[in-house]
Amino acid sequence: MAIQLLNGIVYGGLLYLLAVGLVLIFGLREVVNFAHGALFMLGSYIGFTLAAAGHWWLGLLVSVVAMAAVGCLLDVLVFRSLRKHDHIVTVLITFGLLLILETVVTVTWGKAYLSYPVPKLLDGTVTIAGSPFPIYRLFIIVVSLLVAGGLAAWLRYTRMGLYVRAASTNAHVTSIQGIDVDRLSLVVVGLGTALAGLSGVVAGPLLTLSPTMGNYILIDSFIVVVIGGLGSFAGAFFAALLIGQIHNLGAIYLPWAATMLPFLLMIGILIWRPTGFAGSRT
Amino acid sequence: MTALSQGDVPAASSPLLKTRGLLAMALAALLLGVAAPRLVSSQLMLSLATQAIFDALLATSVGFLVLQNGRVSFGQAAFFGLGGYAFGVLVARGLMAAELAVLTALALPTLVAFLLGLVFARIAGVAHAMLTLAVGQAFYEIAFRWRELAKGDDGMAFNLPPRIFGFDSSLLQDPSVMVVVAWTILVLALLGLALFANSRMGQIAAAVRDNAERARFIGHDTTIPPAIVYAISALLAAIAGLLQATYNGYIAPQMFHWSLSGSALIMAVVGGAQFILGPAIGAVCFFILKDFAGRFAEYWPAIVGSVLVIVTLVMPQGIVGLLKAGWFRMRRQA
Amino acid sequence: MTLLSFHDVHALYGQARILNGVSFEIAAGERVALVGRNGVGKTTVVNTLCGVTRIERGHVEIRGEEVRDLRRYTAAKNGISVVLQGRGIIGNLTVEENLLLGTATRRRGPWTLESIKALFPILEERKASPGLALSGGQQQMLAIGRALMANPDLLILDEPSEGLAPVIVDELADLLVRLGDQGMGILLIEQSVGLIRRVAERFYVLSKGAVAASGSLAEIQAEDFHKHITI
Amino acid sequence: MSEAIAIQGIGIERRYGGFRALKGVDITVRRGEIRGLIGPNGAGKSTLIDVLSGRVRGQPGQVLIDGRDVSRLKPQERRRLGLARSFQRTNIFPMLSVEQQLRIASWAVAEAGVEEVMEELNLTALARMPAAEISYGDQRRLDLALALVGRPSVLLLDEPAAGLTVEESHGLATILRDLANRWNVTVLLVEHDMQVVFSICDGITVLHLGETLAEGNVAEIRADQRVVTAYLGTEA
Amino acid sequence: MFKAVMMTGVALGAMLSVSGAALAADPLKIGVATDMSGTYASLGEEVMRATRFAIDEANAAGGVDGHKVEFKSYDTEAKPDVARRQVEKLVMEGYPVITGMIASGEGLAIAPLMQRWGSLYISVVNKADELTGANCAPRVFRVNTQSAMDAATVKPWLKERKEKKWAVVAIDIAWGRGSAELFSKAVKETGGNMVAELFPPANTNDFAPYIEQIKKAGAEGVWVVLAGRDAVNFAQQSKQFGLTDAITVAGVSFTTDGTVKTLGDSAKGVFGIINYSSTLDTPENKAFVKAWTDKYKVPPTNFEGEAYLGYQVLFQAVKDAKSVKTDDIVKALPGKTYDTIMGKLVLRAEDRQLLKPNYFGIVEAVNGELRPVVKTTVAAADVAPEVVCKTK
Repeated sequence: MAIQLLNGIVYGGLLYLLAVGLVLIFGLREVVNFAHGALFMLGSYIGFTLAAAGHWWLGLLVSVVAMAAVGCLLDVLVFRSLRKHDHIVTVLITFGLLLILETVVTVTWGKAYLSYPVPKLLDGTVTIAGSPFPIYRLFIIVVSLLVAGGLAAWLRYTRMGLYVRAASTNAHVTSIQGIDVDRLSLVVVGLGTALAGLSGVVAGPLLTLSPTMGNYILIDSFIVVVIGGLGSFAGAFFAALLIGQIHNLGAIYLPWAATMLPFLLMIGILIWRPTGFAGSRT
Repeated sequence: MTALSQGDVPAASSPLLKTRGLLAMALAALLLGVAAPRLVSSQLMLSLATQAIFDALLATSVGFLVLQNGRVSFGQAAFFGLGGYAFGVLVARGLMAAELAVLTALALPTLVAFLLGLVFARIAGVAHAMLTLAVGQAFYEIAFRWRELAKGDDGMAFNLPPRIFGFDSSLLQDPSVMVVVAWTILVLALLGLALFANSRMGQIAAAVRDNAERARFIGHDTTIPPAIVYAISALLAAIAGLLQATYNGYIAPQMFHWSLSGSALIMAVVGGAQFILGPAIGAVCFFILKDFAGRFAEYWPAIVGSVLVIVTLVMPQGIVGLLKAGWFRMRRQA
Repeated sequence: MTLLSFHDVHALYGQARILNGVSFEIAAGERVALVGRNGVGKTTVVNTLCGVTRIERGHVEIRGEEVRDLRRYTAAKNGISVVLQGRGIIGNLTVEENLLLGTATRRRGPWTLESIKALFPILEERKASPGLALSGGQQQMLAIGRALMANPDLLILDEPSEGLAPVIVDELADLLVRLGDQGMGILLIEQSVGLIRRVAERFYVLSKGAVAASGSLAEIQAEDFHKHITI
Repeated sequence: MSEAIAIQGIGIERRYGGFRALKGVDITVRRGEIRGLIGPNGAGKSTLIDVLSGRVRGQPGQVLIDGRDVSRLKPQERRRLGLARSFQRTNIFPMLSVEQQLRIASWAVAEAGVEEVMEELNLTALARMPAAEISYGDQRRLDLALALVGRPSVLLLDEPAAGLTVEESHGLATILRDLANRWNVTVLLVEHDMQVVFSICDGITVLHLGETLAEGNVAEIRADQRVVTAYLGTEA
Repeated sequence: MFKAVMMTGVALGAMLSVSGAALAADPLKIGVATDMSGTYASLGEEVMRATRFAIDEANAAGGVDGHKVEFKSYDTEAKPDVARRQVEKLVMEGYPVITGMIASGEGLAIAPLMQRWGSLYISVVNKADELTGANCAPRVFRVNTQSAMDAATVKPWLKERKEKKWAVVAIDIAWGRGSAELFSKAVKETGGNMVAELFPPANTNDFAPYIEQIKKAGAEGVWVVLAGRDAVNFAQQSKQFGLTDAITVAGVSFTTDGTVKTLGDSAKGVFGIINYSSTLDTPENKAFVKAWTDKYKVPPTNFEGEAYLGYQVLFQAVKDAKSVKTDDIVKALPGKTYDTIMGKLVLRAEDRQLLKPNYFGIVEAVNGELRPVVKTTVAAADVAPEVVCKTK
């Protein structure tokens, strides 16, 4: 049981890393980013190139930096000009980006499945509750907790974090206080995309790389974001852990319904509280 | 994501074309449809046209929800699939006469949508999109995994009974016949939607979309009219699903999949979801685009993606929106 | 010194022209009111200053220099704090966090967290509550407090009396007069005669997107003052 | 006298979070009367209108129309019983044309009367314009027209003159007085424009901090020292 | 982009070496509808590689019986409705010999239409038994190994094994469920018992809950019915959990060359059913592998072998028919013996399934590279499925 709960946290942690990027981007830009899964995928491939050559940690670093740059580019070139458009139009555009990114990766890396090595440092297992548990999975938990903690601290205790929270709720009022929300969102979208890159590399040794890999996790991340209450950081964290557990426990105790449970949970929560459980965005 | 069209020149709201004009246009379109197989000799063209019309029906059903209720659905395939599956399963099992199966396949999704509409209509924006997505995926999962129903993920081929409504059913799998049937249905559907939009119920629904609170304060119930719009929209999707299942003699879980819902939404928005005709036009354009891009093998997604990005940036109001703006500009200059 | 001036500003909102050649100016230590009915473009003046509404013709000067590319943050960065209509409290931030937002421009001056809390003791009392939990009057104090945190040279208030009990309006009037005396420019956009009479030394009457009259109360009243503002 | 009472609120309370917007207010409007409801911003005037019209529930509190308890009825049901209202912030159907929305409004209560209302409120020329594209003043009159369709028996008006020029306010007052007489409409009017209030109201209720401060006819209210200090100031 | 244009057009090699006679004859036009962007895009890529190889080879030899070979390909996205549309297009654009679909659902969707369109379909990947069984349709042929043949391969292997407690992890689709059922039956018949039967949904990201359950059940061996992404995910994660080292791991479609290449060391020691292997020791295969390796630098994979097999069968049928008309090819195809890279094989007339041997192997290092190596061969006659098909 302890192992099962841990596994739930692993998957939940991974979902959180992706979902929080979506939340960051949605908060500042009000963009429902369908390309986020493709960015995750791109990050994973970038990291792979170095990891396969034995430089796992360098791959992680390069992927995060490269994806941050991609994010900044996206913000300036695409999201900034989408501000005045309807949500649905931005969804369509990010969907177009998704298709383009998939093709770019297909052309660059091919369609064959690729798999990441586990970094040497984290290879092997430790015994937990009498059975072996991969060290790498603990690493994923640590990374997601570090990101969650770091992000929470950044948001709560720094000036910029305050601005981000303020702008996510009301960009107009925030900018009236003299804060350049465009510049802020450059950082935030960059950060969100970098987190997609980070999760891409971190997920690498668990998941198979393929140009469509992002699609299989994107829907789960959307569920997390919506259940957590669009734009809520804490909500996303708890929703991710919840969905992680539901995936694991569902697979064991309700296998026939496992894939539907997250959807049913979302339907239930949205009908009960249309704004998700972290409640309102003003 | 609620109301696409807020702040635009309203299209559906200004008194629509007079009913007589509508009827004349519909009649002309119908005649054109009947003549088409005689004018076009290529079976391939006819078959592609048939499938483009199925897409057009589905896109119209999504667009109608945006137009009348201001709600974006990511799960319209649920009703498309339900229509196809109900018909396929009933016919394959011989559970009831084909005619009755047709009625059931149309009534079931309509009813489900009406009930869902009672609850979903009050939820807007991204949450609504995710809710509908969830419903669609729940149906997909059921179809995908319930092998006893229709062979799960493999999908199920089925034979039509020899005659449906007295007609030789094999004709329904002949593109030169099906294209006329589908076209006729599309034209009648569009006509029906235009008439509905002009009807009391349609106008009340439009009022609820515009301002649900005020609609209550002028004395209207605000639950039933949007739910009826859901039902009509689902009926259209079900017709499309039923036609496709009949034409292909095959049903598969992909009929429920969110990627189909997503494509339908793309078609609707690209065509111009704030116009009754927009989604159908968008569907045809999207169909042609995808068909064209298909020549470039695995590179087609990038082509479709690039066109999508450019088109939505250049004309956020969709093709029809752009045409209309152009038309007004021309008239103003003239 | 002239802090802010509009020169024949025309602005469009969608297809409709909202500002039709507005000109006014305000200098340090001056207390000026911009009055007029709903829909005459008072709030559009704020929106134009904040880059929400695009200028079609004319220009805006801050400290005598023309500012071409007005953005939402431009005013604040130039020492002009705006208290928005409806107050613009960020509901899920605490009272203290809302106040800290005011320091984004990092201008130094007499107003700090301590001095604001001394001015409005209720904000100290409720510093950890979310902004939304405050009553209307308290939110107004918070909004003004936040604006002061930026230590502005010019304070613009859009309909500050809305939702305030008369007693509090009195206090607000006293405060604004005091601030003006300390050298801060005050631009009051108001309908409530009670407040503007007590605060403003000079008036601009806005009608149909343009300044219809200006001057002291006496000068204005000589003209068609009552045609344009409430009561 | 109960049959002469058009609308009555009894012991109406309402809180928002910890804030008590209404602290047990009683209000009575007699048939055919135009009653002004005044008071400083935040006094609870709009909240009272909201409770009477069913936008929010009283907690507790009772609303009677023609002696019938409608406290549990939805807004649309109250409207069909003849209780109509307008809004402080223009609340119309932006994408529908003027005539279309009035017609839709008429279906719920009476089949006719659209032309009549358009005529009375000078909207006929704008019939085919989408509401979003007409001017602010026209939108205010459209808001009022939406409430007037079908000749309601009770009309709750929340600052109908807000944002109108003096001439417009004056015209509006005339129309209101006239229609109330001819159509026998009972009106509860929230308004800051004292010229409007004083010129057309038969009686005035003053709210202050969620409680009734004073009640009486125009002269009584203008003379009431408490009202002058709390609200009217020099206006009295 | 240039590459794409070439691919959809005429094979380049053909243009350089066709003789005058071949030009005079009608070309053999093949429509390849395969997954290029969906779940099975990497399998689709393998099919395309085999297609190009086989057609270049044929054209370089002057065509098939003098007929130049041309092909056109469209993406099916592994979706039945898209497959239907693309196949219809191929047929109507004059490419009536259809092959290449990956998902069984695609094959099943278009199979009934072949008669109507006057085309023919040769399955090289679809595994569902129904395609040539319960739902068999005229003009539909299969050269690859169907599920029933894989199942029949299990029993001889199980008899040799000492593990008695088995678990099965099968993808929750028709193929997975069906295979798992047949496996359980085989285990019981050979005196073992099933301790866990798990059915993860398609495209599962995290297999941890399933791995934990296998461990908890105390299985000595696990039978894996997963393909593509799922297979790699499972193999990788079970290696990390130490499962692969602790118990016997075997499966169907699991130890394909593609999977092994992706997995690297994680695949070492895994058993599996092999439908085709480049290590098969026949002269024809050796020649094929050499030519292939010369061209692509790596040996052909399981699916590349089976797809190539399809072209071998087709080309010989065209030679026999002395015609590229589909009616003639359809008549010529069934009931004949074909010379192939897997030896002499019969395309059974009753259900139009190619009867071929099947193999059981293990992943081992060959010349320093990991590859599935055949250990047990089960003769074609022993795995031949029952004839269910009724239509001719």
